[in-house]
Amino acid sequence: MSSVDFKVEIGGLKLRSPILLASGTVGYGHEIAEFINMNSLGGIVTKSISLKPRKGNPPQRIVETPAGMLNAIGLANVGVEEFIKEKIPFLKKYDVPVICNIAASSVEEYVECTRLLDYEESIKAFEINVSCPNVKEGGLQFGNDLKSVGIVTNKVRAVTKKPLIIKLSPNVSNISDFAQIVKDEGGDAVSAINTLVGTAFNIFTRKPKIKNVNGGLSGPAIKPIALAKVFEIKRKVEIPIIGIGGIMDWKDVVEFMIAGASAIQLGTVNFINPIAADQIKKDLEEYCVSNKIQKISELTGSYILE
Amino acid sequence: MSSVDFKVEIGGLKLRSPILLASGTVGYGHEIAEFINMNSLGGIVTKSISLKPRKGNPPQRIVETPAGMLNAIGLANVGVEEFIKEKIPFLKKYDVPVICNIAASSVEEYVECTRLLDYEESIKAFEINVSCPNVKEGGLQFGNDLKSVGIVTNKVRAVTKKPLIIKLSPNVSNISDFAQIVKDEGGDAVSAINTLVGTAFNIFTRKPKIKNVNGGLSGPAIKPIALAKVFEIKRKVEIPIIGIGGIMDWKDVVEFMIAGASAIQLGTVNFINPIAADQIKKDLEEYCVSNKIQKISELTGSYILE
Amino acid sequence: MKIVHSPVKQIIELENHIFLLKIHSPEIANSIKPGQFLNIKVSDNIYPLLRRPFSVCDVEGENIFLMFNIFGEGTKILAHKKIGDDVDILGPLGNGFNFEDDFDTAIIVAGGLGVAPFPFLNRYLKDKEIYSFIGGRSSKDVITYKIINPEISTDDGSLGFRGTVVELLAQNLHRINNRKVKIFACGPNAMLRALRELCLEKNLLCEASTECAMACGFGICQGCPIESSNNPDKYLLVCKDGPVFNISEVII
Amino acid sequence: MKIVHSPVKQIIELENHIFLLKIHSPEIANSIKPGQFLNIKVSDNIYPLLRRPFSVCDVEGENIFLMFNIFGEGTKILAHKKIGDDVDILGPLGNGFNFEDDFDTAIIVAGGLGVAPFPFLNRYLKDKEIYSFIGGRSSKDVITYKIINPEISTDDGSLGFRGTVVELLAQNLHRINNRKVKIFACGPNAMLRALRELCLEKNLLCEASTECAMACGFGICQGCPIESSNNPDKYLLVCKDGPVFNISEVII
Ligand SMILES: Cc1cc2nc3c(=O)[nH]c(=O)nc-3n(C[C@H](O)[C@H](O)[C@H](O)COP(=O)(O)OP(=O)(O)OC[C@H]3O[C@@H](n4cnc5c(N)ncnc54)[C@H](O)[C@@H]3O)c2cc1C
Ligand SMILES: Cc1cc2nc3c(=O)[nH]c(=O)nc-3n(C[C@H](O)[C@H](O)[C@H](O)COP(=O)(O)OP(=O)(O)OC[C@H]3O[C@@H](n4cnc5c(N)ncnc54)[C@H](O)[C@@H]3O)c2cc1C
Ligand SMILES: Cc1cc2nc3c(=O)[nH]c(=O)nc-3n(C[C@H](O)[C@H](O)[C@H](O)COP(=O)(O)O)c2cc1C
Ligand SMILES: Cc1cc2nc3c(=O)[nH]c(=O)nc-3n(C[C@H](O)[C@H](O)[C@H](O)COP(=O)(O)O)c2cc1C
Ligand code: FES
Ligand code: FES
Repeated sequence: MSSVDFKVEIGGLKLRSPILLASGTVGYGHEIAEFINMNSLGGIVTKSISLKPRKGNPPQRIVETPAGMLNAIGLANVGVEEFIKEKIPFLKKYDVPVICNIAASSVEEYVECTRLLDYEESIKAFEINVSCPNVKEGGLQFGNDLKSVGIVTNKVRAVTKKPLIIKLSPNVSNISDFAQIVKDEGGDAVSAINTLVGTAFNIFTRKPKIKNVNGGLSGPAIKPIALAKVFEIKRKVEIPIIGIGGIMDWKDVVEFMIAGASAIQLGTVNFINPIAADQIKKDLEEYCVSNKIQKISELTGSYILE
Repeated sequence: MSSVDFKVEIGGLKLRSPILLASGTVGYGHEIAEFINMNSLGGIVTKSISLKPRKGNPPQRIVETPAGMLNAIGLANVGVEEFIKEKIPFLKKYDVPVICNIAASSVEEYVECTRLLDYEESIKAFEINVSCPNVKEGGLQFGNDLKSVGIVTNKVRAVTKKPLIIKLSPNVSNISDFAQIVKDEGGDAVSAINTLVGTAFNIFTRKPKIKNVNGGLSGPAIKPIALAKVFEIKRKVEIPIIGIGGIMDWKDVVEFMIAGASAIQLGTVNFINPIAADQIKKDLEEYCVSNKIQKISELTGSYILE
Repeated sequence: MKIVHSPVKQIIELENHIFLLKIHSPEIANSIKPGQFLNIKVSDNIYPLLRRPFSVCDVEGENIFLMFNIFGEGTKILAHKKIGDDVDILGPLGNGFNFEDDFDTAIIVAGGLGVAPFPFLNRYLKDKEIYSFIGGRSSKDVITYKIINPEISTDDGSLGFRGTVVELLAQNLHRINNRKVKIFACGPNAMLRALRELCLEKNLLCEASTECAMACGFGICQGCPIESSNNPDKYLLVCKDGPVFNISEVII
Repeated sequence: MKIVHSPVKQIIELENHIFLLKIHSPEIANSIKPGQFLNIKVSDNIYPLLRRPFSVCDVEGENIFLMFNIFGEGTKILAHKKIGDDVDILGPLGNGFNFEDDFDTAIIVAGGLGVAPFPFLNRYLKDKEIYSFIGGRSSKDVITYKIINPEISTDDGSLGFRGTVVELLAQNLHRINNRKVKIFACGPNAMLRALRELCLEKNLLCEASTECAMACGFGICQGCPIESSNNPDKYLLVCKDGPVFNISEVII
């Protein structure tokens, strides 16, 4: 077995590995479990849960772009009630930390969702999605407004003792301001980044390719942007960062950790290569061994500037 | 000869074609002139000129990323004086509208540059770069601050009667707010977008791949983001838009025009396919003929939403 | 559902620039059912980024066949594969056709490349009578590879009946009176919509393979919703709940 | 300077996994000079996005040769080209070596793949005496393809002199006393830096081909600056002002 210590800690959340699966890119884990060993994952972040079930946006919801994709799923999800009844029992079959991602259209809804889910012991932490670009109410408005992010953090903090992670929007000028307010209002960590607002038109019909018009850009295309956001936060705010955006392989993971991430999430890559999480773990182990890295957490923020 | 009317008008600037070459991606035109017919271009936007010559950033200045590249040239340029003495005479050999792009670290410098260049009759318009991510002073601070952009527009407006285009930063939450203030302060048009802030690390040395650490992301990767920005401006503000970002071929041009651009600029593609401007013109002509489009300007903002 | 890397054995170009790719893939050949599909990574790099979904056109021993034309970048790369090249396959995916219902006559209705899944299905319909209605915009769009008893329609009348394939079917319905019929359909959404109307009106049993943009192909991205007739509050997923649906149960 | 699409004629794999690509390109063959380079689009899609710069290793009639090893994605794609495949070439680019100075002895100094431009240069040095100093980290990194009178160094001593190629050169300088010497060099920056010191100290005439990240390759992106010894206020551009420089005129 590997002698590399993969354990990481993110604002009180102790994980056996820095490799998590990103919200909205693995549903509630059913399907991906056919491909990877759930019991060695750092954690799984659920599809965003809202108080009531959401049908989501009409098709077409996705389109490929150069080295990326746009999605406008519209937070389709089963709602808190069914999540508790149907999804949590499934997830309990595995020995995998569940991070529950919550989306809402109002501060009250964020609070209520968290309150209802807080007693579920299989939920090890909350990730608050203040940054989904694909819903008309809430979503981006929240994520791009410093005050709103502060209030959501503060109010949700009041109803849970579990590690509280705020997932930040990249569609802002200074993401570190948002990380700072999360810290000030009692958040334990930030996830960076959610998708960037983008669109695409069909030049023959002249209609948007995505029914919702705008979608969220993810995939390798956004990696340099995500890295710059992680790095900006790392340099300016002392708060643990979960790095997300365009990660395809172990090298990308190392790059995010060097830039400042304590852990990372795999998103779009799951669609293309559903065994990525296991492969990356194996490759990271090899990398650490051959570079004499005993604890993977040493990588975090280990950049060298002249 | 083509029967398609390629003429477009951008806030008083009348051009024979919507195809321009973007600032910083063709220098002052010398080299690209070996590949394309300058006399049929819509216009050439000069490398950003500053009051004094700038040496620019030390190497490494560029790095490839998935479907894109990062650059941190640092506004290396010859300065106003040499520009007037050396570069303008060269450009005068061609029958091509010159749009002079200006960069500066203070409002006064923007004004002074414009004033000095205003009497040059071969300069048909100014494009004010308030959005370069690669210089420490000025640059992004300006571009991401609504008030600064307003002041620059207002003050530069006062010293020139030529069409005034402000080149906007995409690193903001609501780019249309910036377009609105440009309009309010007397600007004639906006260019969207400049590059997005990004970075990359060498995982072996743990150093940033770019000496300046951050660079500006350009190329196909950013196309969906650029389109969303153009579309946002088009829907909210009545001001002509020059679309920029990841354009590689005629289809991308049509897409930007449908989304709201009156003209477009080719950037990164010039490095890869320096004959792109001519090729795209030819392809656009064919497209217009076979789709019975008599005036290319009909395309601008011709999107169809349900 | 697994990922396999299987070598190309043969590339066949039919008339009309339709390609058949023969791939040696025992894992898939042994487990796939007609109407199921595969999600294929056509390159080993990030261009194009996403997998591309394809029906299995036929299975012969340990080999599978894909049928496609050059549509965009993905299919272009696929068409340029060489013998021995690796194909990265995720599958089998989705629910296939149910051919175990009580029927004695199978009617195939396909438009353009919608014929793709039927050579394989036909192998399971050995004891049934099969009629096939195959449409295309023009004669060059009509593909009848391994189609049994094809009746042809073209929009421009350049081959067979002038009109849509659903109109052709409607005209021929009297011929199958008194039989226990099941329709199997695949084609563009416009065709499936018209067919659905007809089936609802005439109360015909019909399963249709639907198509839409997909990212993952196995239920994790929610990128492929289709409206359900039974539950307006929730979309079905084409990749997981389909791609084959009882045509009355979805709104196309 | 033009863009040409030229077919691959032959792919030769030397020992050490070094590839030689023979390309039929009369336009380039007829216009290129030793030390100039080409900027090559290795794929016809956006992956990888940018062109890749390569020296011309040799010219034979209408054919040119490129020498490279598999370094990253671009060279991997290049190595997998098949005979007849198109190569998209932008060139000739930059300034080559000046071999018309007054000298009677040419000294080639190359590290690793830095040997690439010298087979072609050697053709123009017919009337000179040539000594070559070729270095590599280890014996497997030493390439002597079409190198004349090679003396070899390796960092680990696995072949020839143990040490750097510049140290080897320094040791041998006494042999060329009293001759009119010109050094032609190409290799990693660390090597060129050491060589520059030596040349400045011993007052040796030396031209070096430098290397750096490039986007355009012909002067429009400003991506390839190199510090000038003469003018601290302005960078030179490797692609346009170089890649070959008088080693005393640049700070590497
Ligand atoms: C279940 C299923 C089975 C299919 N079976 C076949 C088959 O057997 N033969 C065949 O030729 N084609 C089949 N298709 C369609 C095939 O997937 C597309 O033709 C293919 O994705 C085109 O890829 P491209 O890169 O060449 O085109 P591009 O235009 O470059 O890319 C197509 C992109 O558009 C998206 N897209 C948009 N509309 C659709 C759509 N209607 N279907 C699929 N993708 C779409 C894709 O996700 C992809 O990202 C099937 C599709 C599905 C969903
Ligand atoms: C003038 C010149 C001549 C050259 N001649 C040869 C030659 O004859 N044979 C040979 O094998 N190699 C040569 N090189 C180096 C060659 O260009 C790189 O090996 C090649 O770009 C690697 O591409 P890749 O996609 O395989 O590697 P990747 O690592 O995937 O990509 C390389 C990327 O890094 C950039 N890069 C970073 N550092 C360098 C660097 N030092 N040189 C070039 N690009 C860099 C490139 O721009 C490119 O975008 C030359 C370089 C220059 C500038
Ligand atoms: C199809 C899709 C659906 C997503 N849904 C959610 C979601 O419900 N909640 C959320 O916080 N992020 C969601 N995301 C964002 C991802 O979690 C991740 O932040 C983003 O995709 C960037 O990472 P990537 O480039 O690795 O995909 C979604 C992304 C995709 C592609
Ligand atoms: C190497 C490089 C240098 C650039 N220099 C400038 C500049 O000096 N001034 C400016 O306004 N924009 C500059 N830009 C931005 C481009 O003009 C353009 O806005 C951007 O690259 C997006 O377009 P693209 O994706 O087509 O390249 C530069 C871009 C690149 C790639
Ligand atoms: S394609 Fe991903 S859920 Fe259907
Ligand atoms: S590589 Fe573009 S200027 Fe030298």
